[in-house]
Amino acid sequence: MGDLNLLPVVAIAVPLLASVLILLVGRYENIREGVTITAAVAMLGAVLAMLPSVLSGTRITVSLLPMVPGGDFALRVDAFGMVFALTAAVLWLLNSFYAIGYMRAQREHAQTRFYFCFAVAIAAAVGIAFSENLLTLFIFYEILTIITYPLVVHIETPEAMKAGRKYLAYLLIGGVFLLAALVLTYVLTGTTTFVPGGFLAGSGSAIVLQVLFLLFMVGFVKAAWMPLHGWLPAAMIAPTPVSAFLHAVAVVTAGVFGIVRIAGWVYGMDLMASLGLGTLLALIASFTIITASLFALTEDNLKLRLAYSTVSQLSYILLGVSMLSVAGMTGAMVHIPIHAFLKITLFFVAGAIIVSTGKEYISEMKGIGRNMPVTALMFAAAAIGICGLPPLSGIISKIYLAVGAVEGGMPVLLLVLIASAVLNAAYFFPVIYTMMLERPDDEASLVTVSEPPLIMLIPIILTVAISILIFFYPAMPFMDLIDIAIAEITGSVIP
Amino acid sequence: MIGSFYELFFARYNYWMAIILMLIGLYALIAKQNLVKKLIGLNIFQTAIFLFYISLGEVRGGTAPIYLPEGVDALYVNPLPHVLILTAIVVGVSVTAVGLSLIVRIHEEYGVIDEADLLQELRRR
Amino acid sequence: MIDIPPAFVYLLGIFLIPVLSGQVRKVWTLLVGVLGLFLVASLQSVAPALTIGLLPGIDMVLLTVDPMRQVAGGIFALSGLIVLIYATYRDLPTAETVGILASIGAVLGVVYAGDLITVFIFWEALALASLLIIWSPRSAESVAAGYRYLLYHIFGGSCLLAGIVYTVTATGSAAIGPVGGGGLLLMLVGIGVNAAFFPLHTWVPDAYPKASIVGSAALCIFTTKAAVFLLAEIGGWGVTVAYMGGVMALYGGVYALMQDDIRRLLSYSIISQGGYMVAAIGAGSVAGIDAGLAHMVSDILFKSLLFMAAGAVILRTGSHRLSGLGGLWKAMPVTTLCAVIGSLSLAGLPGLNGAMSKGMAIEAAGAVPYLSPLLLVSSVITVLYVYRFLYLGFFRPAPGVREGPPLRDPPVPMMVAMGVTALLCIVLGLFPGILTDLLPGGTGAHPFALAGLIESVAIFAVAGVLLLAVRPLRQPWPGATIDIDVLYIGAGRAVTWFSAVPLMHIAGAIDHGIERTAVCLKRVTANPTVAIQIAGKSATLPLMQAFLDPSRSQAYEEELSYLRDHYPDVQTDIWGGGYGLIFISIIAFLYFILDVVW
Amino acid sequence: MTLIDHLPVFLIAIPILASLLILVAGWWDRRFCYPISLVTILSQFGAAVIILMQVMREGTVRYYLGGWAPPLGIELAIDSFNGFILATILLLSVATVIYARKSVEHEIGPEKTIAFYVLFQLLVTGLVGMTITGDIFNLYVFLEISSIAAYALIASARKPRSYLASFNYLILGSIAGGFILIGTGNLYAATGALNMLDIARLLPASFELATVHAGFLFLVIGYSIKAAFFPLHIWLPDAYAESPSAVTILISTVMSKVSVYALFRIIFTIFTTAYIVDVFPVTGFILFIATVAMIAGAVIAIAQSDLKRMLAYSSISQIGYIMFALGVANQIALEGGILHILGHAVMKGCLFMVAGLIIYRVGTSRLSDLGGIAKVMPISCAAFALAGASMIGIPPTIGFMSKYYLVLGALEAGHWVYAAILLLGSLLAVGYIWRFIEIAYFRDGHDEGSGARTLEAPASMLAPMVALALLCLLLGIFVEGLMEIVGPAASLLLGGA
Repeated sequence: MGDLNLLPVVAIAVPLLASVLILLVGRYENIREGVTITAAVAMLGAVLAMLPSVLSGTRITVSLLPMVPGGDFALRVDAFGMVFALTAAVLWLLNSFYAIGYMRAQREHAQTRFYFCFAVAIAAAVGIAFSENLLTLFIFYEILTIITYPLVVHIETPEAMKAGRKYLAYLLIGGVFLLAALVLTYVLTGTTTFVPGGFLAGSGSAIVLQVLFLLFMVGFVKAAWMPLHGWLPAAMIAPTPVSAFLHAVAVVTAGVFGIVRIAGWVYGMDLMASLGLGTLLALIASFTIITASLFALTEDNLKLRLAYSTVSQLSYILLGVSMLSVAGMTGAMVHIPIHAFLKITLFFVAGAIIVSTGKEYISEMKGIGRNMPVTALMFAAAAIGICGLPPLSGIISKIYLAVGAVEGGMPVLLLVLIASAVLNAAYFFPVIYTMMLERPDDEASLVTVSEPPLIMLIPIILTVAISILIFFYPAMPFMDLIDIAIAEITGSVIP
Repeated sequence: MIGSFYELFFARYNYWMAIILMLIGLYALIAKQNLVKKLIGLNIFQTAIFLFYISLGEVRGGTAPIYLPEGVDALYVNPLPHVLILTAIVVGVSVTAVGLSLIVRIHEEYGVIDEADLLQELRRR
Repeated sequence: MIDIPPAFVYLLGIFLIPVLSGQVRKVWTLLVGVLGLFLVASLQSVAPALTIGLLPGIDMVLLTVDPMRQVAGGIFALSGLIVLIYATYRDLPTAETVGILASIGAVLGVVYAGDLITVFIFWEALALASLLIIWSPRSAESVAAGYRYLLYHIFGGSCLLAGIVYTVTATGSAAIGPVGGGGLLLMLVGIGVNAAFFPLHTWVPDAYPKASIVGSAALCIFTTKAAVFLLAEIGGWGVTVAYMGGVMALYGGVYALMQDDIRRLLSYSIISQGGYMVAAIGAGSVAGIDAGLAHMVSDILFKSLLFMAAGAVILRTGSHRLSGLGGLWKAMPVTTLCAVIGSLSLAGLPGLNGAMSKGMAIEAAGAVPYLSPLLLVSSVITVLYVYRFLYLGFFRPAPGVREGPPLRDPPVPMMVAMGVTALLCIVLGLFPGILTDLLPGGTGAHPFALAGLIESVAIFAVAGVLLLAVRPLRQPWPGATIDIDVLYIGAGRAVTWFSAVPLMHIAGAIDHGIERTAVCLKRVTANPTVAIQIAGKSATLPLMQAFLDPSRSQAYEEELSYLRDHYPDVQTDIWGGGYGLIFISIIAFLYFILDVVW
Repeated sequence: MTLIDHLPVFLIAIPILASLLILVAGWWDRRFCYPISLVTILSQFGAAVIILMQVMREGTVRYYLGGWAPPLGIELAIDSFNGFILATILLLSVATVIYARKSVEHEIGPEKTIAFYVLFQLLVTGLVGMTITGDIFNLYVFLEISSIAAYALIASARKPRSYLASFNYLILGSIAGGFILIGTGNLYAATGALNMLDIARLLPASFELATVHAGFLFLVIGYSIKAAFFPLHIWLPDAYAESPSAVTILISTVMSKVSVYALFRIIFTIFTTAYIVDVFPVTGFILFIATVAMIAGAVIAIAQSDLKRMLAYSSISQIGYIMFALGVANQIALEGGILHILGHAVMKGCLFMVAGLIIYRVGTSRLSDLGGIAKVMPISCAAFALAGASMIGIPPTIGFMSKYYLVLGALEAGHWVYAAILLLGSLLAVGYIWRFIEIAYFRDGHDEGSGARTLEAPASMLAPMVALALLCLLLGIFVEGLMEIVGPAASLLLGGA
């Protein structure tokens, strides 16, 4: 078991180490990117190595060093954390290949800085996944905020700087609220260690706990729930690999991950229900889902439309939590990897289109599907998946969420799901048929266009393949992990 | 009534003198435009404090704390404040010296030692 | 016999389509069709045969076989094969071929699904497959129609899911059976979209005419019929559904009567005929279910036949408007013959399958008060529009001369497909036993019973009288295109407008406001003391101008403008040494005041 | 008595002698100055560490000058609190003196180095004396020694503005000195004692006297001026911005901290918590002012156009954090405050060193002229980013830890509002730190044009800067070990063991 205890540290240390190496070998492109890939593989290995023992229900806990009252700096690998970590690890590997292709094709400047920040961001994301207590989570959360800033402002134009300020403002203010919530939790209970099923019950008056929850919600502004979503569209000015991986997967997932953690491991579903927090969350989530979809409906910039779609999809997870039912929780948790794989594909494609054609606006993309059929097809597939249509994974979380809505006694949420499903289709399918069916305004503009380089194309195909795989075998490993996590927080026997 | 009034003001007139001087000094420090006058104000201020100390140590009818031959029993004033004030005076003198040298420098640089003119100078540059 | 779901044959068959092309592809598709049909035919009635745990907690039954499913499965596979034959007249776009195969697979999946979740998944798959078919002409209107089609079905699918979920949580099992409680309505809406319930029907006339000729022939088979089958399978709906059937029959008929576009006419006819099935099934009796199924079978046959014929006409003439057609019977005899058979079967001429099943339906609907009259009326209307279809399309003298190559019958594959279907219509019409013996309820059909014959005669008579009396019925008119979908489209436009204009404005305004405040704050804090001074000075400037003598107010203004220009770098004093003391005493004073107040 | 027992006096005596030595040796050859003062301060630092360990082991170390016991004699008393402060300020002094060598030659001019080192030694002497003396009047004397040295040092930049700054500081400093003197006198009048412990012992008898209240106010206001506690900070921005970098580093990190130390000492050791809480309830007021200071300092800092001035204002806000602890006055908050004394010294030292480097290389510290500076001074800007993160309070830096303790303490004391304000106020730090980061990293300017590939400063200036930057991180990560000193110190202030 000893070496096992080392693994979580390894999983976090590897990218950090890589980041340092990247700085050192920065000027030799190939070595630098070799380092990135190696690190990605190594981290994936470390995570996978922990998978069996986690699947067997054991939790790996490592206490690194004592820090302040309110929690040591400690890691714990449990099933739910594993879901996030696994998603991140797999996607980092794919995204590294994609990023190399993208950055080289675009001849971006300051690539060393880019890869450095990227590696650290990954470390932070995995750290969030493996946090044993609120303090540790907070530390990684803040690091993630800071380190992603240079990526957002990568192109260094005035607009980028403006967007970067917005990004920073939102996330740091959120961080402060999270800190407040953290300290308040400690003052109330004397601990911040995550306990399956929650530990806040009876530690304070209802109103205090409700306020505390609001603090948490604002703290996890990374979940981009409306009206605190403004930073996400702003962040879309970043290079596409960043938008794809960080702002469709790592950063935003960190936010929803935190909220799920809070719901399941700090409050516990019963307490949430008794405080009426489920209803609150449901309101926020429903509002976000619908409004964000409406924003996406008329957005012409593809990346922005995807961003708004992300905002609305993330709230699916909040919605699942808000149902406070087993199925709802399951749906929420399983939606994390599912959405990650699908949405990253969409961003990949957006990036591929930028690389091949330099077009960012949907209205300019007429007929590019003829010159880049695979890419367009993959986009269609992923979009269909997000709309919750077979044969892609999206439908699974959709079903679970629906079940959860009825189980949780909130049938009205079904209407939200229905409306959102229609809206999803309404803003995705025009993109599809613009790409695949419509005729370009001037054929000449497309003659030079062709599929993106393989190093970008293959990750795209792989993510779609994985999504289809999840549809056919949702059990391995995500569903099993989630069953364990659910069993933990509901206190039932671990399957 | 009268008694307490007397107690308050005249019985402790030394303190009041010190305080009044102090205020004069402070006023000069804050309100005077001329740098040299500011320094003078500073000196007044410090002197007031010295007085305050000395009168602390004062004992009615006491003599200077000088060693007297055997048999003569005398009432000494408390010597400690004097000692302290000697130190304080040294400090005050050195501060004044530094301040004056600074004024000289300023005058060399700007040609003026009046606050308003200095402001003009600064704006000109 | 191996128990693999027939759906898989088609779905797996798809994978070779992109790599194959030309004749090979055609052969392959036909092979798949035949294999599928063979597999369906060879399925034994065992239940449930194949179960997989796709979603933990929910066992998905991919294959359950019982008589009812066999009937549906058989007819779908058969008509699928026919369409595939029909399709071989030319090289179809990959997408369309995939779409057709996927549709057959999906619909068979729905049929043989043993639980609601499976039904749902294949249901959504069917919608996507149909979308492919609709989109394959790539024309602007087909794209738009497909988009609308998809929105309808996503809505329907989600409603179905919601309803299913209710059932699952209520009964604890996902088995297919009568729905209870809150789920009923949702489920009804969900199925209703596909079954073209009024007022959710508008996608049929919207999308089908916009597909390619093969496409519409394929489309007309699956979606609505799958919904009808699910209705029959679930059962226990109650009279509301039955009356809905009546409404559909009438509404569809009336609209069909008003059409000019032939495929649009047929689309409405689908709704109308669907009405008969829904009515029968809604009646709830065993006979009703049987009648519903029987009419489903016949409708699939003659409706696909009619669509194929229409397709042939469009292929040859290039026109799809009754007003532009005519005199085809000389030029395209085979096509005309098939069209006549199909039409008469649709009209319910005894001796053709339509009459048989329609009779059963009306009979079953008799159980529900006031329902059969509705159906009878719509039968009359059916005869009317069938007449228009035949007369205006085929038998009247051609309006004006048409140039271009002389008209002739369509390519052989088309004729084969139509011929087979026509034959089936006749056979089933003459020997209804072939079908009725397969029906789960074993309800017999006796189209040649006296009552039935009288009924038919009466219907035709009334129709004939009307035709003679009302002249316009015999003349082409510009088709009525206004249906209630204008409401939906308007609603859609409204939503888009809302999100495009007000929403964006609000968001923008908020953003801008925040920015402004931030900028202002930054500007003020750049040098608070001076900012305050400037504010004070500009506030008191008028006074100064009023009361000071010009020179000094002049100086005052200059001071102010100087401050303004050099803000925030301007410096107003060097020392301010004392101000701190004064300031702290003020704060102290304030604090103690507050302390007293609290 | 072994040598170890004489370490305290060694701490004060050595630098004075060293300053004389430097004067003499400097006449002989100017190059002697630097090594002498380096050796002196290193030895002082070593001594301080030894004493600190001794204190941790055996408790308070007392040393009677000339063997005269109080009340007659003067006592040097080193407990865990001022032992900690002592180590801190000497650590920073070491860093500064290493850093100073080049920057002094550059900014003050070689011919003045002797004077600089002499004054530098005197300044350190005064500060160390302030820290370790157990006698309240000595506190005043050492304070004046350090102040006079500081006046001269600030003026030594020999820029016109620096004279004004110095004079300004002199005026206010003297007022402060006067106040302190009066306050001391009042206490003497009330108790007849000058030794801190004696006063603390005798004072409760006369808690109610107006003399004591007046003395308290005079002392607090006096030391607040020296500590640049808002709104008595007026001297600070000019003094920091106009003085030579080395001097800025020293006075910003060490001098203000020592004044804060004196304030803590006065309030908690002499006037015990009993006084400030029950007799003369002032904590609430201090808390209020401290909060205002945090906000105002940061807000003004955001708008500055000059790097050093910006950092100066940020110091005002940071002093606010330390005073916040004084206002909350419970164990955890005080731990946070004491931690922040160290933390702020380290990070602000690092930041000013970066500013100094930039002046050393680019010749200006106007933000508008520093676009893209990171491309040519990567190490310095990285250091700035790290220390800046600590200033903002990004975990796991020392800045975060101290802030965390402060918030925790405030909440435990039930000051919800103040805790909230502190948290939100901490965001303002982002406002000014990030301005520089943005300009340095994401603006164009210095990448082309300036011919030199890198403008990175000599190692003797980089080393201390980088060391401090890393300290910001390491101290934060291994804060637990630090707490073993800070914890007792805080409890000692609160009258515990």
